[in-house]
Order: sequence, then structure tokens, then C-alpha cells
Amino acid sequence: MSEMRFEQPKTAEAASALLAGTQGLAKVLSGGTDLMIHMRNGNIKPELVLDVKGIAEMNAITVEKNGGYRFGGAVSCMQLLENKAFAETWPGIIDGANLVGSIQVRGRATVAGNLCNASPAADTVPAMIAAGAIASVVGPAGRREVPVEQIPTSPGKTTLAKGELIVSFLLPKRAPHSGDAYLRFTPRTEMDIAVVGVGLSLTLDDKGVCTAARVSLGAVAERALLVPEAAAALIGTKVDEAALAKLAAAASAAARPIDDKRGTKEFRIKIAGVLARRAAEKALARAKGNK
Amino acid sequence: MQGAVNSAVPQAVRVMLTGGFSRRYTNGVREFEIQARTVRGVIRAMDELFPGLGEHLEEETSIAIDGVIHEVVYTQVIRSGGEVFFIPRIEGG
Amino acid sequence: MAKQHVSTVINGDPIEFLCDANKSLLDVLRNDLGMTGTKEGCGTGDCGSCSVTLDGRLVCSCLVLGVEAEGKSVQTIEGMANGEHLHVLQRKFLEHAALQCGICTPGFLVAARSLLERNPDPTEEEVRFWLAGNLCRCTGYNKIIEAVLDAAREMRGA
Amino acid sequence: MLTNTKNTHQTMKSVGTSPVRPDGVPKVTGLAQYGADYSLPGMLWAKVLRSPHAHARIRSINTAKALALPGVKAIITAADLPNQSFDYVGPERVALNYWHMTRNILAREKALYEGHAIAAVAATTAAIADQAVRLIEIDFEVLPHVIDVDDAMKPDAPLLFEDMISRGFDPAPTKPSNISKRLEFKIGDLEAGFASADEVVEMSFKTAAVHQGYIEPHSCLARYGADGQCELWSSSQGHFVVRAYTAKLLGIEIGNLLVHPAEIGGGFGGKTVVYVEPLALALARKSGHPVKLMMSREDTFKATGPTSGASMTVKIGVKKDGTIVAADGLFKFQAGAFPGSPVMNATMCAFAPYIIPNARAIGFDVVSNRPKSAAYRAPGSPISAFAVESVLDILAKKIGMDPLKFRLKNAVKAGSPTVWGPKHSHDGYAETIQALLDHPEYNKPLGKNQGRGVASGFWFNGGGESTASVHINEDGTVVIATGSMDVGGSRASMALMAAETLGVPYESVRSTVADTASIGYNHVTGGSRVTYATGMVVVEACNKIIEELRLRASLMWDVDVKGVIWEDGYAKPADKSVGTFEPLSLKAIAAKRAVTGGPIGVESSINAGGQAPGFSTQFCDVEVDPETGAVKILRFVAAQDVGRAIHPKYCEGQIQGGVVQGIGWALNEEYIYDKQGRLSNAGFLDYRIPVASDLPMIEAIMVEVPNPNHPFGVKGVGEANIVPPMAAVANAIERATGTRMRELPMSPPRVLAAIDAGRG
Repeated sequence: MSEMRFEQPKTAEAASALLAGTQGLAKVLSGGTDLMIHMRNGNIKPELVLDVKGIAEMNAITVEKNGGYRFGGAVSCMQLLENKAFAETWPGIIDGANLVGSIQVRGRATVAGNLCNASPAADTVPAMIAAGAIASVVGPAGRREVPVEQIPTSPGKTTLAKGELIVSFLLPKRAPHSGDAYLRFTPRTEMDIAVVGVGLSLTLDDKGVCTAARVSLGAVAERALLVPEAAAALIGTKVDEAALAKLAAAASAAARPIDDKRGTKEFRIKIAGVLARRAAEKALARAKGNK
Repeated sequence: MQGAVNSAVPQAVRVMLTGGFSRRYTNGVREFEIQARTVRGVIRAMDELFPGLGEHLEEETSIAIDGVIHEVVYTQVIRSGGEVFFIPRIEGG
Repeated sequence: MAKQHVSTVINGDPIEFLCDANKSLLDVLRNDLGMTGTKEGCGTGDCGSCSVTLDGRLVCSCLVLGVEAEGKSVQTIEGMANGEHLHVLQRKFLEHAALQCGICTPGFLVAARSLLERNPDPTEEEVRFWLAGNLCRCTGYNKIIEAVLDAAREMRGA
Repeated sequence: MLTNTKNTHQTMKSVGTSPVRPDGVPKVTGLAQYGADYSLPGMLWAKVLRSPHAHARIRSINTAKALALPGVKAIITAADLPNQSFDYVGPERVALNYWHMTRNILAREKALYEGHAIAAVAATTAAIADQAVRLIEIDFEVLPHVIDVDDAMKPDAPLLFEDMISRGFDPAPTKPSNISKRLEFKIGDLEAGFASADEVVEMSFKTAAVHQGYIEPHSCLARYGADGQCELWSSSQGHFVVRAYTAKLLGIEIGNLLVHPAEIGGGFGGKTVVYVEPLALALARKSGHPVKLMMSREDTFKATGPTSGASMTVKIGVKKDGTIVAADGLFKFQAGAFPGSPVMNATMCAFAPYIIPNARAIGFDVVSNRPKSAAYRAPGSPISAFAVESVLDILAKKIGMDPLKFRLKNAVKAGSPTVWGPKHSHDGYAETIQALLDHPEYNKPLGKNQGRGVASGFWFNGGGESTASVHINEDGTVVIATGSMDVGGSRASMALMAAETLGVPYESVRSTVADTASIGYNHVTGGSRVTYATGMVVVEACNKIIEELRLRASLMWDVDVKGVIWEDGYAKPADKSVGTFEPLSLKAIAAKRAVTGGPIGVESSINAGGQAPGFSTQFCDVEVDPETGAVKILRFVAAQDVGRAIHPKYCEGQIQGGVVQGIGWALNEEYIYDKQGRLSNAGFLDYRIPVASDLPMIEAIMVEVPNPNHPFGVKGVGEANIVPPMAAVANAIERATGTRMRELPMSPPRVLAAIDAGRG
């Protein structure tokens, strides 16, 4: 017999109460593809595991009154991939969701779980940051809205307080001539952890000049970074060669990676620039492509 | 000395060893001319030259008879003037 | 904590079992229900040998809790054939010699079936990316991909 | 020319076809039972406590707390196994030293690598066993460690064995070191050879340790009877060898141990040794219960034999016309914690494909604080080939000769010299080169950042001891049994050779793998020996039973046995003078078996020789991303001399599988150690074997140069294919980027750094 308790609450508030009311370690289980591995290798021994897949609002993908998408914290990557309308609006987020683990892992893994596991190399996080996504958090003190980039702080750590969980994400309404993209570098084409990841979103005016941009780097710091200098390299330009070169330089400059078994510092700094450029080119093509 | 197994006239056979093996057991001598008709005869003849060598040949080597590799099996026949090369036994993955 | 009672459906048959809350579905299938067709190659979701479907969704059963099977439908390799009538994928894997040691074969068959349910006419690249979560060390993947494409053709009646 | 002249290619009905294998249906329906799929009533679950340190003296082990945990039934340490005498038994190349072996499966004086097994617990549930392992207290004296082979050879390196005096030096050294052995093969006059060369290239290379990567971790079930009769169900490449090692390590009679051959989930050489079986059986003995012991994937990486990492220097001299005049190789191999790397194979295979009158190969077997190395598919040959085939590529470019034509000019044939002594006695290498020269895509131009690389490889292939039995059932169907584990479809190829010899349909032959009490001794399934040696003894047994069937027919017709011949599955009168009898089928003869003497069955055994080596030549096209160093395999074509393909699809599968393992070895696979000597990528996420989406289709070309020493011309197929890929990919990268990669794996960071350094 094991000391672990398993609960399946029906509302976010009930979930929050259960989390807050547990002295020992309490973990949320949505996809479980990170949690189960931590449990198996003995890193953590949770007293309570909370399965949130029974909470209606956490399973929904809806379009809000302001025209932006909202999707729940228990929506798996495969569910996002299979929602045609969402995929057409946010191809960059789909790029990231499509690279998490394998088909089997994507059948379970969620964007919320990817974010809260707080690996700096998480594949869905850079594109969510670039998109300007807002997380709706429920906790003992009620609900609050938090920009996604403010959730992870360092490997395995987030700013969520005890008893708080992410219920859903809200994405802004997509302006015309907008495009986003996520690229990562991995030795294998699948089943890999990002050595470097770049999420990038931009909007053009009808003359093709970039009026807005957000650039986020993964796996090159203790958490995913929002890099304003990289965005500044694009805003006001036609995203031409000069702008792309400045973007690449800014991305490399912002990277503060470590040497580890997946890549060296120099390699990550160099690749951050290379991928930032390629992500911008892909986002640009998408921005010009749609109406 | 009758190295031959049966009463028929004995025949000359050339025996070769590798460098490492000869350094360990035949103080570096690598080539021999002995009388034998089968591998059994070769091993007896070599054992008479270097007592105890027969056991090492049987336990530690494979045998190339005129280039064709075999396990050390007594009954293997050797043609007159044939070349018998004792080499390290090969193990695979 | 006492073991938890779980009632679920496995390969179309209603089944009930008791299991600790922290036990994986793979452990339950293999060690409690004696269904050893689903294999463990790594236990961390990196090899796909333990693939099953949960309510039609292809997953690694080593990364699912046994208690999560409550009220759901699980499909494993043991349920792929219809009695002694092999599924067309099983037949094609044999005809194409798409297995050597066979330890990864159950995972590949469950994953390939899930692919063909969604995409009856996949390209070679689509098959390779869908099956990238299943590791094989013996075949080099050639014959597995050929077997899946051949099965897809037959299932489409092409 | 085939000794069995009647089996010319055209007239054969079974050999050369690719039917569904007899053990196929259980494997595609999940019914097949592998090592972890067995259980018995009252079974306990075992867990192993492994060393967290790379090098530490074990002062004491306290199991009191663990034993007190309810549900724990037994705990073993090295004290539960008899110590073994220190001597090298058997063939020098794979000399067994049970003093080492017993210490590798359970540490005694010292823990010699992270993950080294120290104790094992058996309990009523896996969870309790897991908990109990954490309650065992060990008093370690942590010692400095050494991982890299060059570091381990330094005079001041930490010593794994304070009394190890290197073998193979003359005179023997006085000081102990980590060098277990030096060996050397030499022919001709090196100085004269190099002096006569127009071009000489000397270069050093390093490779990393890589694991066989079989998807099934080691696992077994053990039962120790009150009467001393024991049983094991284990997934291995040779249940007879498992029986011999386990009996010796536990100090019991071989006859008291029965090993059932579970299906094996891949081995590639790594399952020709024992890890879990002796521990499970010792726990079963101590607890009185059956015990199931399974390794995790992490255990498998940390504590089972990878092949060696190596540090090598190769120097080759050629004339302008492409003739190789001299070659010199130094090969320093990591053996892991105990002596026994495949360095001797490496020195023998390094230059084996080429006629080189003046050649020398020196090998060092060096211990360091890593898991003991075990065989991995043509053990040693892929490593030395990476160095030799890279240097040959540089030379071919220097003298402006096509790399295939350059190899063809120096290709060995029957009668060519070898560095280890006897002359080659078989052809087959030149034919693999010609197959690629004739390939339509070999001269296809390539695009930007693309390159084509070529390489060749050699492997001895094996013979050795095998036993087979053949029985005719009452209805005339046939059962054959051998003791050779079936990893890649050997049941099918045995049935094909039996059906062909007996002249009956493949479907009427049931092909099985028998346990250690039901068939005579069989050596391991390895060394690419089974289709050759076990196939040979199956054919011999079939020929023996044909004699018996002719005898039975002669009794039925009451004629002299000389008057009966066997043809296409029937006994027939030799000619009219014998009588006008209807041909007798197996079914007809079996029906009269009682009155003609009883059941019809034979068993044959053999110590097979006369095997022919395997040659493979391959080319691959790659594209290198100059901005990231990523290498994409565009095309891979591998030709291999297979002698005669018995089951063409499985024969092809061996080539495709070996090539892909070679690609993984070339591009991404390596053991990565942290500063404390701990393995930091002990899992399939960060130990990257190739996935389906990384690869194109691998084109396998089966070249058939039959081996006259085998009834069907068979040559071993399993291993030669993994030898060329690393050099073929390295040579392709050089053509694509102008940079010569000298270290494996050629991962993107290394390729990018080399490109940037090249651009200077």
C-alpha cells in the first residue's frame, strides 16, 4: 500500500482547496508525463495527486468575447493540434505543441503542465510567451491573471503559491498580417529536449512594416526569456536582412546558457542567433500568408 | 618418433604460432616442421616438444588449416605438407 | 492509504481491479492483470514499447496512473486481433519481416493502428514522424514503415 | 560450387524464400514471453543496491534495518557467493576470469563503477524491495577515479587493482598499472614499407563508449528447489552459457540447473554474459521462494557492458598508383572495470580487407571506472575501422583516386596475407565494392553542403558448437529443435534448411528452441554463427534421418536399403530392378513406424569450422547544415557478401539494422560522465539512438559469393554491416564541409566547432 492519496475534483475552486489543505507535497496531475517520471525516480513522493481532467472549464477550447482564444489547463497538446481553427490562428504555438516528446507523450502532456514543470527547455513556453498569453490562476485568495513569462522562475520552480493552479490561458485577439513560429534545435528530429528554442510573433501593417513583435528564447537561461532587444530589432523594419542580422545578434547576446550534456555554452549562444533568424523568416512568411 | 596416428608412413606438416602465443609458451619460436596426419597428431607432437603446450593449444586457440579456420577438433585431417596455423579463438557479439 | 477500486474496460471487456494510487497502468496490466503483451523498455515514456490507447488516445501506459483508467476504455495489443483473425497490420508485419526480436512490436502495432484510424493514406514521412516515439534497435525501421504503408493500402482497398 | 550439388539455385523450393516465421504470431499478438513475462506462485520481487560512487572501497555493509522491514525475505551480498580463483580460462581473446566475473555481478573489496551492484533484496512486493534497498547502510571509502582511457594509462592514474601487472610485455613491468594487456600482430618490414611510400598519412582518433541499446532490459525468474534442482527463465543470447556461468558463480553442479530460453528482446552481444541470473538464483536459494529480478533502463545503461571507447593512431603509406605499401595502428581500448575489451578483434580486423605486405597492429586493454565492456556486434571491428577507413579516404583524395577504386585495387582475395598469420581463404570483398561501383546513384552529383562517403568493413563470422534434433511426428510432420536462441528469425531459417534437405514443404516443419535439458550443448547466438553452424548441424541431422527413413522404407518393401533412394520428400526404388513400388511419403513411413522399429528421431552435434568472413562496403550521402552542424542522412546504400541468403528478408533486416546502429554510433550515441564519474545520460532521452524520423530507407544489397564449406553456401550476416557506417558518415561529412572529424560521436556542436575552426 502507498501513502499517496488520489483525488479527482470537479471544480477549480475545489482543487485549490484540496491543494491548500494538504500539509505534505501536493501535485496537480493533468498529463502526468513529467510528474510520473519525477515520482518513478524517487525525486518526489507526493502525499496528494490531484487529477484535474474532470474539471469542465479546464478542458475547454473557446473564443472569448474579445475574439481571443481561451484553452484550459487540462487540454492536451494533441487536442490543441486537432483544433483546426486554433492551429490556423496560432501556428507557432502549434509548432511547440507538436514537438513535445512523442505522439504518445503529446496525447497526455498539457501546455499548463509544460509551463509548471518549469524546465527552461519546455517546447510550448517560448511561443506562448511570444504570443503574449495570460494565465488564469485560481488559488485560496481567488482568481488572478498572470502573463505566462512570469510563471517559471528557475528549473522546477514557479511563482505559483501553495494551493494555486493554472485553470486556463487567454490569448489576445490576432491582428491581421500576424504570424508566429517556434523553432528548436535538437540532435534528433523527434523525442528530444531543446538544446535551444525560439518563439517569435510579429505583426505587419498593410505596407509590410513590422509594427509589433515579441521574441522568447528557451533553454538558454534558468527559464524561458522574453527578449525586448530582439523584438526591437524587427519593429519598424520590413524584417529585411539587416533587421534579421540585428535580431540574431540580440538573441545571442541575451542567451546566458550553461554547459550540459545536451550542448555547450558557445554552441547555444551561436544557435540562438541562427534559430531566431529562421523563426523570424517563418513567422514573416506566415504573416504575409494570411489576410 | 612415430607422430602418426596409424601405422602408415608419417607425413611432414608445417605448424605456425602467433607472436604473442609463441612468446608465452615456446620462447618466441613461431614455426615448426612436425610429423602428423590429424590435429590429434599435431597436438601430441607439439606437446612432446613443449610439455603442457597441448592443453593450451586445445583451450586457447582456433586452427587455420591451409587458411580455412576450424575449431581445434582432434579428428580434423591434414594433407601432406599442409600448413596449420594456431590463432586466437574468435568471439562475436 | 488503502488500495483504490478501479472499474474500467480493457479490449472491450469490463474489468475491475484494486491498485495503489501511485502504481502505473503498465504495472497494473503486466503484474496485476497478467497481460504481459504490453512491454516495458524504459519506464520514462522514451521508448513507446508500452503504448496503449486510452479512450482512443495513443499514450505510454508507463506514464499513466492505474487509477486514471477508472471509467475509461483501454486498448492493448492483446485486443488487436479478432480472436485468431489477425488485424491486417499484424499480418503485414509478419509478411514484411517487420520484426526481429519483437519486443517493440506490440508498441509499434498499437501506435500504427492509431495512426491509420486518423490518417488512412499517410506518406512515408508522416508514418516515420508518427512512429518516432517507438524505438526499435533491430530493424533500422525500413520494414516497419513498409509494412504500415502496405497495410494502409489494403485497408483503403487501394 | 556447392558441396551439395543437387541444391543449385534454381531447383530450391524453400531456401531463398521469405516465409512468415514460425514464432511470428505470438510476437505480433503479445503472447510471446520475454524475460520479464514469467511469474510463479509465491514469487518475490528483487531490487539491487548499486554503488553511487565511481570508485570506493567497501569497508562494511549493514543490512539489519533492511532485513527488519516487514515483507523482506532475503538479502544477499558478495559473501553469499563463493570466491573464485584468479586465472584466465579458455581462449586468450575472450579469456574468462571468474575472479573478475563474480566481482562484476556483486562487488567484493571495491565498488569499481557507478551502478556497480553491491547487494540485492527479495521482498513480497517491488515497493517493499525498493524501500528495503534504501535502508541498507554501506561504509564507503571513496577513492579517486579515472574514466578516459588515455588518463587511465598515465603513471599517476588511480589504480583499480593495486596488484595488476600488465601482460604481454617482455620483460614484465614491475609496477602495477591499469593496463591489463598489450598485444601485437606484425608482418613484413614497416620501415622499408613506409620508405617506399609516395604519400603517408598519420592521424589520431577517439571514440566514445556506446551501448548495444537493446529495448528489453535484462530480466529473469529464478527457482531454487529444496532438492537443489534449480530453474531459470531468462532472456539471453545463450541459455547454455547462462547455465554454465550461473552454476559456476553459485558453486552448484551444471546438471542441477535447468535454463528455459525466454524470448530475447535484442542482445547484439550484450546478452552473452550474466548480470541478473546469479543474483536472482542466490536470492531464491536464501529465501526459499521463486524470485523475479528485472533491471531498469537506468541500471542497463549504468551496469551492463557497453563496447569500449578508444584512443587510436593509424598511419598508412601508399604509392601514387594507389598500392598500399605499409600500415601501422595503435589501438588503446577501455575495458571498463575489469579486463576484457575487444581490442584483439580490433587489431586483427583493422587492416583485414586490404593486401598490405608490411603491417603492424598494437593493442592495449585498459581498465577504468566504467561498467565492464561486453561484446557489441563485430566487437572492436567498427572502432578500428573508423580510424583506418578515415585515413584511407584522406589518402584516396590525396592521390586523386575514386575511394571505391582505391579499395578495389587493394582488396584481399583468397590467398591474401593477414596481419594475424593465416592467409585469407575466401573471396567476397571485391564483389561488394563492385556492387557499389555498378550502383546507379554512386556517381549522381550532389548539391550544396552535401557529400558522399565510402567505407568497408570485415568480420570473422563464427563456427563452434551446436546441437540439433529432428523428429518425424506420427502424421509425417517434422519437429526440429536446436539450442540456439532466436533473436532475428533463426527458427525460420532452420526450418527452411530442414525443409529443403528433407524435400518437404516449409509449413510441415515446426522449428523450436529447446531448454538446456531437452537438447545438447549450444554455444551462444552471436558471432554471426547460428545460420552457419546450427544450420549445418540441422542439415546433418536431416541427412541422418533420411538414412533412417530409407531403412524404414526398405523394411516396408522388404528390399536391401541400397535399393532405396530419397528424392523430393519421398522414398523411391533406386531403379526398376528393385521393384515397382509407389513412392513412400513421410506420412506413409511414419504410419508404419511401430512395426519398422519405433519412433523416428535423431540428434546431431557439431563443432563447426570452415566459416567464411563477412565483408561489407557502403556509401552514404549526407547534408550538413553549416549554421548548426546538424548532419542529415540523405541516402545509405550497404552491400554485404552473405554467401547465400537463406531467408532474404531477414538477411536484409540484419544489414538495415546494423547500418542504423552504426549511424547512431556515428552521430549521437555516447556515454557522458560528470566530474564525479557518474553517468549523466542513463536513459533513452539523452542516450540518443536513431528514431524512425531521423532516417531514410536503408538500401541493402545482398552479394552472394557462396561458402563451399556450408551445404547451402551460408556466410554469417549479422555483424559485418555495423563496421563501415561511422567512417562512411565521417568521410561524407568531409566531402560536404572539408572538415575531417576525428572524434565520435559527430554531434552537431562538434561538427559546427570543426567547421568554424576550418573557416579559421
